[in-house]
Order: sequence, then C-alpha cells, then structure tokens
Amino acid sequence: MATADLDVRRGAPAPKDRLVNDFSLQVATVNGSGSQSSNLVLLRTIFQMGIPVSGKNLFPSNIAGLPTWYTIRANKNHYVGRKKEVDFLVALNAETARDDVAALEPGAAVLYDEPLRLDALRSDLVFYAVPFDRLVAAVCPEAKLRKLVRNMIYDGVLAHLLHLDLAQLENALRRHFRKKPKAADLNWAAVQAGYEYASQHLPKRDRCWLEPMQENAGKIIIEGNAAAALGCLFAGVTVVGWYPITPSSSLCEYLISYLRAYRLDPATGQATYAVVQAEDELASAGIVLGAGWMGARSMTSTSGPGISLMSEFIGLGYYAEIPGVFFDVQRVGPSTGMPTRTAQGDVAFAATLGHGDARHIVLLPGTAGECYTLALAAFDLAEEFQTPVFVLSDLDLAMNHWIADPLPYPNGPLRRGKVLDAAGLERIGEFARYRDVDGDGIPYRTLPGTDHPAAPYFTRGSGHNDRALYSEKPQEYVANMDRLGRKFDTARARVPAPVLERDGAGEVGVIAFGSSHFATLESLDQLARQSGLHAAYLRLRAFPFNQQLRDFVARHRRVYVVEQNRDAQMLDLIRLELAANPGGPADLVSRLRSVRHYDGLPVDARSLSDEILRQEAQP
Amino acid sequence: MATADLDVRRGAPAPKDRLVNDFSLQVATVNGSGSQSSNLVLLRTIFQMGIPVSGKNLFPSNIAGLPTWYTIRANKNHYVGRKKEVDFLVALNAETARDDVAALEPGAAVLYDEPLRLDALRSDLVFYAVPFDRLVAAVCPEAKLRKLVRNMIYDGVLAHLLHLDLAQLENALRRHFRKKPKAADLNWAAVQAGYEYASQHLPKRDRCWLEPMQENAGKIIIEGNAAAALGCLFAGVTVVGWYPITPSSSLCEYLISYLRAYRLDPATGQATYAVVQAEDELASAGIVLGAGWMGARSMTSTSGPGISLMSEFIGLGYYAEIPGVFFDVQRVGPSTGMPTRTAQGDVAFAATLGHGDARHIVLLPGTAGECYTLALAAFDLAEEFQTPVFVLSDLDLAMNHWIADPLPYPNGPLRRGKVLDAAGLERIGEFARYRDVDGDGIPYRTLPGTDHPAAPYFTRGSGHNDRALYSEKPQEYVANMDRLGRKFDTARARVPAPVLERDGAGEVGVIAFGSSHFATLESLDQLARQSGLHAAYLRLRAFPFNQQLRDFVARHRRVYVVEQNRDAQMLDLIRLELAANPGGPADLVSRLRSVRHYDGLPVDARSLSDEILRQEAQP
Amino acid sequence: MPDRLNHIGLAPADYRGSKTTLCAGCGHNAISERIIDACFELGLQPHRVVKLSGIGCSSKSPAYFLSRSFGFNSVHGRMPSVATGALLANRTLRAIGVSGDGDTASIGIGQFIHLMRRNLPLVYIVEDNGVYGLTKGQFSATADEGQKLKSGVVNQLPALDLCAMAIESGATFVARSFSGDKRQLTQVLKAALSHQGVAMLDIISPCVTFNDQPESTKSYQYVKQHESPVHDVDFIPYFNDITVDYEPGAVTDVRLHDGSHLRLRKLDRDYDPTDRRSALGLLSNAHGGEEVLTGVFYLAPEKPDFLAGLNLVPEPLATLPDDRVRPPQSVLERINASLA
Amino acid sequence: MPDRLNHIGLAPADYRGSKTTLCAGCGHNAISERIIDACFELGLQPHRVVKLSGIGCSSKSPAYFLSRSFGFNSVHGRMPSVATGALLANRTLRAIGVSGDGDTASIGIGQFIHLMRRNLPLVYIVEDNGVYGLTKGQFSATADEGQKLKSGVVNQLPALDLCAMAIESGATFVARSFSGDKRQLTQVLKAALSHQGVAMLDIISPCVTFNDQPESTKSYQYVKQHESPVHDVDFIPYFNDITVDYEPGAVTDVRLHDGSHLRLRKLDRDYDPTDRRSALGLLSNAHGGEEVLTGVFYLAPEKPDFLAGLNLVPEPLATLPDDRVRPPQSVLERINASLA
Ligand SMILES: Cc1ncc(C[n+]2csc(CCOP(=O)(O)OP(=O)(O)O)c2C)c(N)n1
Ligand SMILES: Cc1ncc(C[n+]2csc(CCOP(=O)(O)OP(=O)(O)O)c2C)c(N)n1
Ligand code: SF4
Ligand code: SF4
Ligand SMILES: [Mg+2]
Ligand SMILES: [Mg+2]
Repeated sequence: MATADLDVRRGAPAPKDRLVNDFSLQVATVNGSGSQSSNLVLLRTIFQMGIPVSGKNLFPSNIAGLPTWYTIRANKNHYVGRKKEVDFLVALNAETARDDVAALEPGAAVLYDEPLRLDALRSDLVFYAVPFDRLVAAVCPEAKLRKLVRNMIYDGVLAHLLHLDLAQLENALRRHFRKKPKAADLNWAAVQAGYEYASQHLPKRDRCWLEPMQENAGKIIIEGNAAAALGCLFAGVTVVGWYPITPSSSLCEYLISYLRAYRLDPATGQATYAVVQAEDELASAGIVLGAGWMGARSMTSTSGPGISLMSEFIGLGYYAEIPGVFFDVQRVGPSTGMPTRTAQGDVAFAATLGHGDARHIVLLPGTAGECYTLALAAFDLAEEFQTPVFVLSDLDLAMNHWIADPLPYPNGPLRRGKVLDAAGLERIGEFARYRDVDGDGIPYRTLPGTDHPAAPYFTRGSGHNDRALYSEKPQEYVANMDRLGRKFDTARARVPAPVLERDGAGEVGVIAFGSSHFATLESLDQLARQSGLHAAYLRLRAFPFNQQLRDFVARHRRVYVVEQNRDAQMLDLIRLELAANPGGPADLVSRLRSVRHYDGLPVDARSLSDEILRQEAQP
Repeated sequence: MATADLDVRRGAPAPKDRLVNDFSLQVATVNGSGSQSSNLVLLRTIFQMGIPVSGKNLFPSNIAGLPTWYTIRANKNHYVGRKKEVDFLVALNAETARDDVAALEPGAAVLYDEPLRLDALRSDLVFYAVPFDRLVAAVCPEAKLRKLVRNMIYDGVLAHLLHLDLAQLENALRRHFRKKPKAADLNWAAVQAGYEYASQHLPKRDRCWLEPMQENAGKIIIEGNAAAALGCLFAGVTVVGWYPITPSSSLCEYLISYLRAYRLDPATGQATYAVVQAEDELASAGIVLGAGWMGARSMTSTSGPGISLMSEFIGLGYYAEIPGVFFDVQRVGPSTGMPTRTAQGDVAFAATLGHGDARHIVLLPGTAGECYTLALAAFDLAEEFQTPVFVLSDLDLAMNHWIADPLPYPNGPLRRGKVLDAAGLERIGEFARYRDVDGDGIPYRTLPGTDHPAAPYFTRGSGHNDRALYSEKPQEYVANMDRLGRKFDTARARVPAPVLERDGAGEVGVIAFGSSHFATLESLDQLARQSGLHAAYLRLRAFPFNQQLRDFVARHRRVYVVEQNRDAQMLDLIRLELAANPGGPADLVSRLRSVRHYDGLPVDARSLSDEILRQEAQP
Repeated sequence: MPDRLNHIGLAPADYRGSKTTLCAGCGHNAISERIIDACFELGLQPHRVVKLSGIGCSSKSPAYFLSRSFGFNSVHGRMPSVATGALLANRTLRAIGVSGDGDTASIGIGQFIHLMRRNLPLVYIVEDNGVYGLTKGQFSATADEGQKLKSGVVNQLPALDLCAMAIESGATFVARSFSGDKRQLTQVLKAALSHQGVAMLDIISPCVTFNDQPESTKSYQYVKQHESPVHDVDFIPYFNDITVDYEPGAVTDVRLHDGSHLRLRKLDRDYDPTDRRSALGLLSNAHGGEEVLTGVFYLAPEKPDFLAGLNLVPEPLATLPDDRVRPPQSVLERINASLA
Repeated sequence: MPDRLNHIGLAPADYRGSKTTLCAGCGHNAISERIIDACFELGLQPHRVVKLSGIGCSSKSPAYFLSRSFGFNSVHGRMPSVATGALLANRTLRAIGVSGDGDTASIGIGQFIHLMRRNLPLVYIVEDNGVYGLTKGQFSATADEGQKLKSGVVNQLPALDLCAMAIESGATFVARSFSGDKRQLTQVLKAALSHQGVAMLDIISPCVTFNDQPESTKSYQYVKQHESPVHDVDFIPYFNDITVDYEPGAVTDVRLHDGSHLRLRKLDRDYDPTDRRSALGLLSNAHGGEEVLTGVFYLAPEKPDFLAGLNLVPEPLATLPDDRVRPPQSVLERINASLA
C-alpha cells in the first residue's frame, strides 16, 4: 500500500494507486441522529452495483447521544469481514472526530462537517469539507425535518467522490422509503444537493473508487437475525416465548412480522402460531419446554444473560428429553458488560449448560445464509433427539447486513422424530417412554392428548426408569444416564458436518466457526500471498464433533483454533474431544494452538494473520 | 472371605472366621418411622468403643412411607467409605425385605421382625427373629408411644449379638436424649428388653463382632454440613442469604443455631450477623453479592438447581469482582432428579459458571474436617481475590456422620484483602478501583460509606475502565479481561494445595477429591494387598490447579482420575490444565484415565479397585 | 359392587393415580381425592386433561390422581410458564396445575402474577400449608406473622394473600377452600374446571408433619415430646384425614393434628363474586384476621382468556400438518426477491 | 454567583452525577434532577448514601446523580436482593434503588413483592414509562391494555398497578408521582428519604422515544412519518422536559411529546394515607381508569422495618472487628467436646 507518495493536496491519484472496490468507509456519528438510512442506502447502492460489500454498525448501549460508527467495506475479493484500517472517514460526530481522524493511516480521506475544521489536524490525509447545514436548509424548508434528511447529504457527496451509480442510488433510496414517497422525495433532494455541491467544490483527491461488477447477481442482502427468523418460519415453528435483549430481540421481532404476514390461515385469518413476550427468560424457557413437551416446534431467542437464567430449565430439558430451540445471540460480558459488542463467549457454557452431567447439541452458523439453514436444522434435530438445541449466533452476524445466496426452500417434510400416535402404539404393543428400542439412545414419545391407554406417562427429570416411573434405583439411574450418553453420540453423525473451506499444504490448519468465517478466509489469503503460508481451513458447524475434526487435526502439524473469546473455549472443547477419544497420533492435543480475539469488535483478518505468523515464528 | 464353610445353623463361628471390627450393618426401614435415633445411638456407641465407624443414611425424596436404609460400617483400618456388601441386615421394612435379603452374600446375618418370616427365603444366611411388637408392648404401656421406641429394641438385640459395650450404649442413648430424660428412660427400657430377649433366645451364630479399640481418643463425630457451618461461624460470616434445598439446608440450619448461640453481643443480646431466608436462589445470590460489595463476609448454601439459578449473579460477581462464598452441596440430577442421592456432578459447571468468559475458585473438601477448614479458607480467598468462591461438598459428606479430629481454632486474623479506608486512600494518593497496582491482578477496593472524596465508584459488570468508569473501548476491555486472567493465575498458588496422600511405586497414580477420599484410600490398600499394585494418590483440594498436579501426572505412567459423575468432569479440567500449559513430557494428557461412579450411591472401594484393575489389564 | 359410572361411562377408579407417598393425614391427599371426584363427576376424558406442577410435596401430588392423564413435574416455582407453553401448543386440552405455597408464594410469585395477568385457562391449585413440607418445615411466604419454627425462628413477615394478589393481577376466578371440606372443595373444583380462564384456588391444606404450633400441648406435640432431638424430624406419626362440612355463611372451627384450631368462614350464599372492587375489599378486611374466609371471591366469566386473544386456529398448534405451518415455496421466493 | 449551600454546607453541585446519556426530554432525567434536589434539601451526606439499580435506561440513571455516592448497577430485575444484602451489611447507610417498569413489573415482580413484604428501608423508585426503553420499545407489564406497538402488536393484558401490589405485599410508604411535577416529586422524595422502611415510588416518566401513540398526529409522530423504515428507531429528536405544577385535589392534563395526553389527579390535602384498606379501595377504583392518581397513598410509619426485626448490633456488620465476629477459642473447645 504505497501511500507515502500520495500528494494529498493535489488531484486524483494515478490509477495504479487507486483502491478500486477495495476499501472501507466509516461514518462516525451520534446514536439516534438518524444516519442509519443514509448508511443502508449507501450499502444497498454498492450491492446493486454488483460489488461485494458488508456493513457493520458499531453502536453504544444507549438510545441517543453516544458515539456510533458505521463501516461499509467494499471488496472485490469478497473480503467482507471487518478491516481495521479505515480508508474513508465521514466525520460527523464532534465528540470523537479528533480521535477518529488521529486513528487514520496516512493517505486516508475525511469528509467532514465544515464547522468541525478537521483539516487542520493532519497534513497527510485528504480532507473534504461539506457545509451540511447550509445544504440541508436549501432543500428542506421545514426546519423540523432537517435533522432527518441532513445525513442523506453525505450519500450525495460520496456518490460523486466514490463514483456511485446514481441510478442505483436513487433506486436504493426509493426502495428504502417505499412506504413513504414524500420522505423519499425529500431525501433524494438532499442526495442531489450533496452531489451537486461535491461536483462543484470537491475535486476527487482520495484513492477510493467504486466500479460496477457482476458479483451479486441473484444474491440477497440480509441480517443474520432476519435470516434466522426466516429459518424458524420455514421450519414451521408454532410456539415462541421470548424476552427482549440486545442483540437477539430483532430475531423474534423479525419472526413476529413474518408470522403475521405468512402464517395466518387464508380462510379464517387465524394464526397457526403463538408468540408470547414472557416476563423474563426463565419464563421463556418454561414456555419452550411446555410447548415442546406438548409436541409443538418451540423456540426462544436470547443472549448470554438469558442463557444464564435458563440454566435450570434447559438442564431439565436435557434430562426430561424435551425438544426446544434456543437461539443465543452472543454479546460481551454480563448484564452490565458491553451489550452492544460482539463475542463468541458462550460456546463452552452452552455445550454443557446446567448443573450435573449434561451435553447439548450446539449449532454454529458462520454466515447469514446459515443462520437460516441451521435454524431449519435445529428444529429437526431438537425433535429427532428430543432435547434442547442451541443455535449460537453473535451480534456481528445477527445485526449486521451480509450478502448471501437466495435462501433455499427446505426439501422434504419436517423431521418430527419418534412420536407415537394411537395407531403407532397399537402397532408396537408395549410403550416405554425412555427405552432404547433402536439402539441409538433415542426413545419414543407420545404427545399429551393421545387417546390410547398406553400413551400417558409422567414427565420428570432424571429420577425415573425406562417406563417413566419414579425410581431411585442405582442401576436404573445409570442405565438411563448411559442411554442419554448414547443418544448424544448418535448426534455426532447427524449434526451439520464441518466444512473443509480450504485445503492447504499439510503443515498448518486453521479451525474457525461462526462470524469469524470471513476474516478467516481473508487471513488465509493474506498468509498465502504475503507469507507463503498455505493453510487449510476447517469450519465447524456443530457440537458434538465428528471424525472429520479429528482427521483434520491429524493431517496437520499445527492447528490454529480461531475464536472470539478470552478463554479459548472452542479450543478446550476440541482438546477434550481429542483426548476423550484416543486413536491416531498421540500428540493430537498438542498440535492445537489458540488464536483469540476478545475486544468486543468483530475479528479482522489482519489480527488473525499477525497472530498466526507470530506463533509460526515460535518453536 | 471364606464364607462357604460357615454353617449358618450351628453355633458361633470360630475366631478365625469372625469379622472383628470389620463389617457393615444395614437397617432397612421406612422413612418417617423413627429409626434415626436408634441408628445414631448405635453409631455413637461404636464410636465410643474406640472403633472407627461411619454411618450413611440412604433416604428417599419423601417425608414418610418410602424405604430407607441406614448403613453403619465399623472398620478397624479406618475404611469408612461405603462398602457394597452388607454383613448384617436389620430388616424392618416389609416392602423391601425380600429384595434386601436376596441381595446379601452367603453367610450374612439378618435380624428381622418376626411376622415377616424371612428365614424361609434363604438357607445360606444367619437369621434372627425378634418379636418387636410383643417386646415393645411390655416396656411401653402407652400405645401411642410404642412406634417411637420400637426401633430402640434392635439396639438392644444388637448389643447382645455384636458385643456392644452396654455402658457405652446407655451413655450414648442418654446423651442423645439429654433434653428429654423421660424419653431416655423409655428408650433405655426398650434397649434392655431387646438385650434380654436376645440373650435368652438368640444364640450368636453370625460372624460380626465388635471389640473395643483406642482409635477414637480425642476425636469428634460430625456431619459435613455441621462442620461447614462451624467453619462459617469461625470465619466470622456476617450476612447469610439462603433458600432451603436438600442436601444443603442443614448447613444453614446448623449455622443459624450456632449463630444464635455464639454470635449475640454479650452485653446487649444483639446479633453480629444477619440471616435471611430468601424467596429463591436468585435472591440469595443477590444478597450475597450486595453484602459482599458492602464489605461483609457473606455466603449462601445451595445445591445444583440453586447454582443453575445463580448463574447470572455469580457471573456478574466474577466481572464486578465481588467476594462471596457459595456452598454447593451436590446431589443427583435436575430438580426432579434424585435429590436425596449423592454426586460430584457440578464440578465443571462451578469452575466456569456464567455466560461469557469466567473462571471461579472452587474448593473441594474431602473430609468432614475439611468442610470446616475449607469453609474458613473460602472466606479469606473470596475477600483476598474479590470474587465468588465455591465450596463443593456433596450429600454423602454433608449429611452423613464422619469421625474427625477436633476442629482446629483458626490462627491469625481474618484475611480481608485489599480494602482501602479513608486513611489508606490518603496514603496512596490516586485510587483506581480496577488497576493492577501490585502486578498480581488483584485491585484495591473501597467500601460504600467510606468518607473520602476518592472512595466512591460505580460498580458494573465488565464495561468499565480501570477507574470504574463506563467504557466500551476495545483496549480497555481487553486490559481488564487480561487482568482478571492474571488474578486467577495468582490464585493457583494461594488456594489449598493438593495432598499427596500416598506415594506409590511410580507406575500408577490415582487422583481423587471430595467424598471419594475414603473409598479411594481403601481401594489403594485393596489394590496393593490383593493385586500388588502400589499406586500413589494425590487428593485435589481446589481449582485452579497448580504445579503439583502436573508433577504428579508426570511422575506416573497411568493416572486414574476418580470422580462421582458420568461425564468425567474433573478429568476434563485436568486435561485442559495439562494441555493449556505445555512443558514436560508431551503425552501427559494421554496418561489420564477415568474412573467414574454415578449411580447416586456413595462410591465404594471395591468398585474403584475393580475398575482400575479392569483398565490395568488393557493396553 | 361395581363402581358407579359417570356420563361418559367411566368409573371413579379411572380417575385415580398411583399410591400416594405423602404423609398420612396430609391435606394434599384429600385434595387429590377431590380432584378425582370433580373430574369424575364432570365426566372429563382423562386423556383430554394434563397435569402440571412445580416442586414440593404438593407438586408431587399430580402423580396421585388421573394416571390416565399426562403429567409434568417441572421445576420449583416456574410451572406457570410450562403450563403456558403447553396450552399454547394444544389449546384443546384442560390443564390442572398443582403448586404449593412455597412453590407459588416464595420462589414462584413472579410467574404466578404473570399467569394471573395472562388469564391462561388453567386451574391453578395452591395446596397451602404455610411451610415448605418437602424440605422439612421452613416458612413460606403464606406463613402467619408471628409463627414459630422448631428451631425457634419466628416469622416476622406478613403473609401474602394469594387470593388478593390474584385478583390484583387480573385473575378471573379466585377462590379459597379447605382440604377437608369435601363438599365445598369438590364444588369449587368443578366450577374451576368449567371456567374459561385462569382459576386460582388457594386451598388450605395443613401439613401434619411440620406445621405444628410449639405452644400446643395436644396430640402431635405430645408425640414430639418423646421424640429424639435429631436434626431432622425422624418419626412421622400416622394421622387420619380431617374433614369438615358446614353451610354457606357459617363459621366452623377445625381442630388440626397439632392441636391448634383453624376457624373457617364460608361466604354467604348471596355474595356477588363478579364485583372486583368488593372482592378486594372483602379480602383486605379479612387480611391478617383470625378467621379464614372460604368460597369463590371473584369471578369474571366474560373476560376473554389468553388463548382467545391470540386468535389461534382451533386445532392444536402442536400437530398441525406440515403444509399449514411451512409457507409454500412461492413465499420464500417473494421474500428472496425483496432482499435481492 | 456561588451556589446556595444546605445545612451541611454542600452545594447542589455536590449532589450531581455524570452527564446523562439518556434521550433529551426523557422523564428519567427529570427524576434524577429531583433526587439531586431532595438530597440537597435534606442535607444528606453523599457518602452515607448508596444507589442501586437493575438494568434499563432507568437503571442507568444512578450514574447521573450523586457521583459522590457509591453505586451498583446490577442485573435485570433483581436489584432488590442486592439492596437487601447491602443494607444487611451496613444498616447505617441510606439506600436509593432505581428501577424501571420492565425491571420491576416484568422480570422483577417477584423480588419486588418480597422486598415490599420485608419492608427493607430502601427508597425504591420505579421510573415508569410502560415500555422497555433500552431494548427499544416493547411492552412492559405496566403498559396500558389496548396500547399498540409500532409493529402493530397490541397489548391485550391488563396493566399491573404497582402501588396496589406494594400495599398488598406489605409496603409501608407507597406513592405515585409524575416526573415533570417538580414540586410534588421533590416532596415525595424527601418524605420517602425520611421514611424508616420501604418507600415505593411509582413515578410516571414518559419515554419520548418509544412510548408513542400511533394514532396521534402530533409532533413526534409527525417526525416519524418522515423517518425511514429501518428496523430500529433511527432518529431520536431532541425534546425539552415536560413540567407540570398543580394543586392537591386538582386535575391537570399533560400533553406528552407524542401528542397524547396524560390526565393527572392529585390526592386531596385531607386524604388520610394511614388506612391500608381505603388506600387499596382508592387504587382499585382508579384501576384502569382514564386518570392517573398521584400522591402518597399509603403510609405506615410505625411498622418496624426488616433490619429492626433482626435485632442487629448498631454498627455496620461489614466492618465489625475480628473479635466481634469470631467466637473465642473456648467456644470451639466446648463445641468439640460436645461432639467427642
Ligand atoms: C430451585 C430449587 N430450589 C429449592 C428446591 C428445594 N425444594 C423442594 S420443595 C421446596 C419447597 C416446597 O414447598 P411448598 O411449595 O410449600 O410445598 P409443600 O412441600 O409444602 O407441599 C423446596 C424449597 C428445589 N427443588 N429447587
Ligand atoms: C437478564 C436480562 N434480560 C434482558 C435484558 C435486556 N434488557 C435490558 S434493559 C431491558 C428492559 C428495561 O425496561 P425498563 O426497566 O422499563 O427500563 P427503561 O429502559 O424503560 O427505563 C431489557 C429487557 C438484560 N439486560 N438482562
Ligand atoms: S411433610 Fe407435610 S406437606 Fe409433606 S407430605 Fe407430609 S404432611 Fe404433607
Ligand atoms: S429510550 Fe425512552 S426511556 Fe430510554 S432514555 Fe430514551 S426516552 Fe428515556
Ligand atoms: Mg407448603
Ligand atoms: Mg420502562
């Protein structure tokens, strides 16, 4: 990145110095000041220009008044993970502007609100001053509304500077305001004002450039939570109990709007679903279990504090063998932690949640598309295994916009597991709720209301024999616990398998999961390109693990496990997996190395590469 | 145990066939039928005869009417763990009598209530029929009271058969009823009636024999929960929030009675403590944290379901750095599990409780005496490390009677950690609540109410900088998390070290903890005596671990980790410890093997030995 | 002698459960009997009933009635949410929830209030003895102020009045009865089982084992005098069930096993239970008094229940066929298009 | 101009906190101001006060007053237990708890009731806006029946009346006020801070951002019309604080930022707040009505508080010296002997 020669005061850089479809732009503003529309319109315009792009909202735990940053990354190579360096800053927050400018690399560009006078701060940046107030006053006579459209001006300025396709921009904008045509007109006027001003006063001097591509044909752009909600919709969820918590609330809120749109009986307008906003997470979990016991596809979504509160109920679900889907959209720390920052911190907690012995199925979507497909899978697995199933998303995946393939329609019927109705009971003769008839550890169940004398049973935790009768007999207890263990082993082959995303040269392997995926892909390319390190990459999609994980570790000398938490939780789960199932090379466990990122920001490729190289340099 | 030649119909066995101070006696009865007094008097008599002994109550989750078994084990070698085989059965429960008798080894003895006619069941046992109703009617004219003293009759019968010291028996009985002399007289009459009847009608034919020893001089006999309560008392606990749950309730109930007796101000009768029976475990945990934050020594005791409910609060305690002692008296399974059965099932859960990254100090008492000493230690550690500390006991340790050395008076003052008062603040100049001043990760704190302008700070979870100001800055977050990690590392050297209970031949090591201790000791002797296997034994007393654990594993080829849960939770913690801190032989992790026991009964030596031998026979 | 049959042709035995494991004489057993009677008399189909409970002696009792119904013994204090999920999944079943005063008024008061507020069609029975039976006699939040534990601990807190709480929170059927009042309890249970909305029954149900007044010198205490001072209660004597039978408007004194007395007053026949304000007034007058008022305090039969408010299809959601819960491919295509 | 000083020589500034991060015009900010006023006017020593809260916009506010006092922002809905532990540990401090209606009436109603029942000497403030502000506008359990969310979801559940609940549960000081009623609120706060026992203040505190009536065509809605349909509320306009001032016995109409009206009625001067029964009656009359009644509904100044009932030594338990909390060696020897 030969930026040193760039003369920031002169004209546009030579083509060779340009960052074409390969830069990140950050809008620094104040929470609640209404820049979200401008940012989304910008994002969508770039998307519609066929350029790979992502948008990340870095917001405070606050409704209005604290600093917030929105970062758009356009990248021709589909590197849509976070990039640490900002190439183009839109500085609108007086409070952070100095710090924001100070953090830039030489050669970066700054578009700022004229009164901030940022151009005095540094001489190695490209500055563009824009008189927002004056421009907005001209287009918006009604003073009250000015603040609302003010931010749209920078879309217009950027249209000129970055070479946005104006037609696409207008299209994106009108689409955004499709239900409010007057607002659309007003905003479009603001865009035009910005564009005109820039055309007249701001000759292009920075390096950021957009050029149309064809990469997004047929693609969609979606937040992980919206995709997960669609997964629930098409999984046929019928009972939802939830309690609001950032960053999970929008999952249920999207789901509610989809259900209202698509799950009313066409003839009667009656709902084929029930959603309850519960009084807290203990209650949401109870609702999920009660409904799952009754035979419904039930779910909740929450974040770490909610998972903590659900511990007792989910533990009961494991022992009483009740299906239910639990989305955990992870965030940082305890309640008064950093609730609007991202993390992968609940991996270990979810895997064994509850007092006593317990093991849970945990699904790990790595893309927005997988938020959808793994939601579908979660409902099938929960009912097939009669157990709580976790889907672990995180704030980055869940609340940011990602490009994805169109969501595929699920094929085949809902897999509802071993449920016996009256006819089934007739057929099999004897029914024992907790008997391992098929040798896979999964028993048969009946649903309340079944009209057959053999159907009813009494549900409790673990103190029962295989006929669901109360028992404290040691042998019966052990037999039941061992069967539960067998059931979990059966799940190994049935949960989504890991994906071998890249094959490597054999020496170094990388394991990652969840929202680390895109940064990992980019890092692999960096390592190959810049350091000749050709690492393989296995992306985990579920716990329990299977043989593929073991084989992957066995094929490499050093295996880096990438994760977004302090305690290397996934690494630990892998260590235990390898240690518990010996066979193959004796030193498998010691081949594992840890790459952690836990500052609350989404992980970026550069940090990964640096850390891997640092460790590669060690013996 | 050459029992085959024993002629169960003839006279007393020859001295060489006798089980002198080496047998187990089981009383099978019905819950709520009032046999607890007879059993405790029996236990105490044997104790007073100087013979090592233990008593274990195996009771149902029920108040009255279900089967219950009380087992007394007398053993000259101090093997006071559970023994699977019953040598002498007192069969008073019509419902289980057939099964109880069927389970006996040939040559065992059965004392039964005459109408049960058990003698017809088997010909290879020694039977003694006793007409309880007739005998009790004679000594207790008041019909209403007969059921109450009826059970005392078998103490009399056993006095004759087992050669109990009658003077000690009377002493133990009068001591037991010391506050109710009339009841004592009545019960003593019943004992005498039993004794007389046996002397006249029941010639000794079985092999169980008691002979006075001198092993208990200066010893005490105590339940683990009572010892733990005394630990809290002498640790100077001031605030207790609790919620009843078996098997932890008696800890707080003992504590309440000790506090009422010994912690009222002599001058005013005012209490130097506060105990609140909270509305649930979330509230108990909140009380502990609120009081700990305020500077009090605070605690709660609960069992697994309560720990699950406390997850969010304890997680907050870790991040907000608030001291508090959490006793977890472990039991089996979820709420409707087997609440009156024992387990070591919460080890892994406690070690990392809470969503997000967290690590807790966990103390592991292995004897009743340690329930006391580690309770003392827990309060010091909680305040020194400003963090929640767990003490993991279990039902076996907590609710059964154990012989122990007299409880030692703690030496030295209470260690209350880095607390700055107004004078301290003056001295140090600048105060930053979360700054690592000493490099050990442990910051200084001030207590609310401190009259100094620098004292007050605002407590939250993790979203703060080192001056306790709200911050979402990535670097500040990482710095704080890393300091918390350092603090935990500091704890390694300060928690109670493991105890090398036995040194071995170098080949095989055994690691155990908690209530597995006595069975492990006995198993080691069995292995040495019967199979020539001389194993070393390291008893863990705390998490985090330290170098001694690593060294122990390094010194042995195969190391068996004994624990009472299905999922080998301690083994996993050890694996992670060894894997996370490389150095030494590369194959340390693969030297570990698992010995698990999880049927709800206390582990017994024979099961351990058999399992170790089974694994020793494998490659 | 063959059992008499009800209008769907079932005998009382068809409504029984497994043998109780509660103490003899425990009020909870009598309540189970009355539930059996009520269900028999109403001619409910056992398989159309589900039983839910929390944790406690009381919460065990669903195992002791209706063994031909499904049951769920869940976690302590949080049965209301489980019942909510269950009824959302299948609104066509009748649900009976059994709880204790510890389960409801202590750990469970939060879910209790929200259950009442939602007016979920559940018969919610509190088997109220003022103590935690199963954990051996600690106070619950309905214990009388001034009551004393064996250990000497005195309850200094006012009792929560669950009936008043229920009405305050939005319940539509609120009653109090006594476990030993066969006639009233059966009637109230039948009315509750016929109510469309939440029916909260606070049933005084003495614990013969732990709810003892130490100052009393009668029966149970007398036995206690002679018992040994082990930490737990060791010997549990056998008691017969207590029964009472008295008229509306009347007062009766019940002698409990521990020798103490309970004074019950039955609401007048002409009491109008549909006025929320006067129901609350009545209870606030009675609060903390010497008498326990029994009867149906409040009834709002017209208020739509929670499920009605959700405008659900009439069939159980749990077993709707795939094509009614998974929108067709065209819907997904439309959604994809809107995101493209 | 130097600040006026109170009787302990402190200025209003000595009672301020850090700069608020709540929305401009949020009722919660006005309440913080009134807490500052009340503490200043009473001349409380800031270091003798502790501030506790749960989670929510409201629960953040302790950071915005009394920065010379210790504060604890704990977990959602469970602050009462933290406050209980804190006051047990140091009964000599004055404690102010701040909560929201979600924090109190939804997730926290259980701890709320037990707090009231215990009559812990805590000033418990509910900053009541009927919504979850911090998580962007969902209903809480004090939302009005029939209220509508932006998403179209209608609240079909009755609002919990926290004042009635508090009185039912045993609270000894129960009042309702309005964030914008400077005079009344300051008075009520001062009275509450002087009360020895739990003081529950339900303070209506409109959320300017989420508590909007969609049918309204005024101010805030007008802006909304022009806002973009992003999932979250994007633009938060700047509002001034609402203030009202009216006489006891009078009624006043407050126009809220969303254009809707709130009708407040103040209790008469001659209302007698010491009668529990009439307080409950008053509230049950007002329940669900059009007006919001404000004032001190109930006051039981004589009832001993929870700490008094524990018969504690006067000094803080937290800092008793070793020899007062660890019995001497002789005691242990006696205990050992009794077990030998
Ligand atoms: C989370 C949790 N905490 C505590 C317990 C222990 N526990 C079991 S039953 C019970 C109290 C039951 O009291 P109540 O509901 O009044 O029932 P009763 O036995 O009196 O009928 C308690 C505290 C538990 N099972 N789970
Ligand atoms: C256990 C838990 N669940 C959910 C949340 C998310 N959450 C934060 S604040 C809040 C609601 C706050 O509402 P309220 O108490 O009314 O306060 P307001 O913001 O309206 O002042 C919720 C649900 C949380 N922090 N912790
Ligand atoms: S302990 Fe009490 S509540 Fe429990 S079964 Fe016995 S009498 Fe009933
Ligand atoms: S969102 Fe509502 S409650 Fe929160 S600060 Fe803004 S106005 Fe206040
Ligand atoms: Mg009870
Ligand atoms: Mg609110």
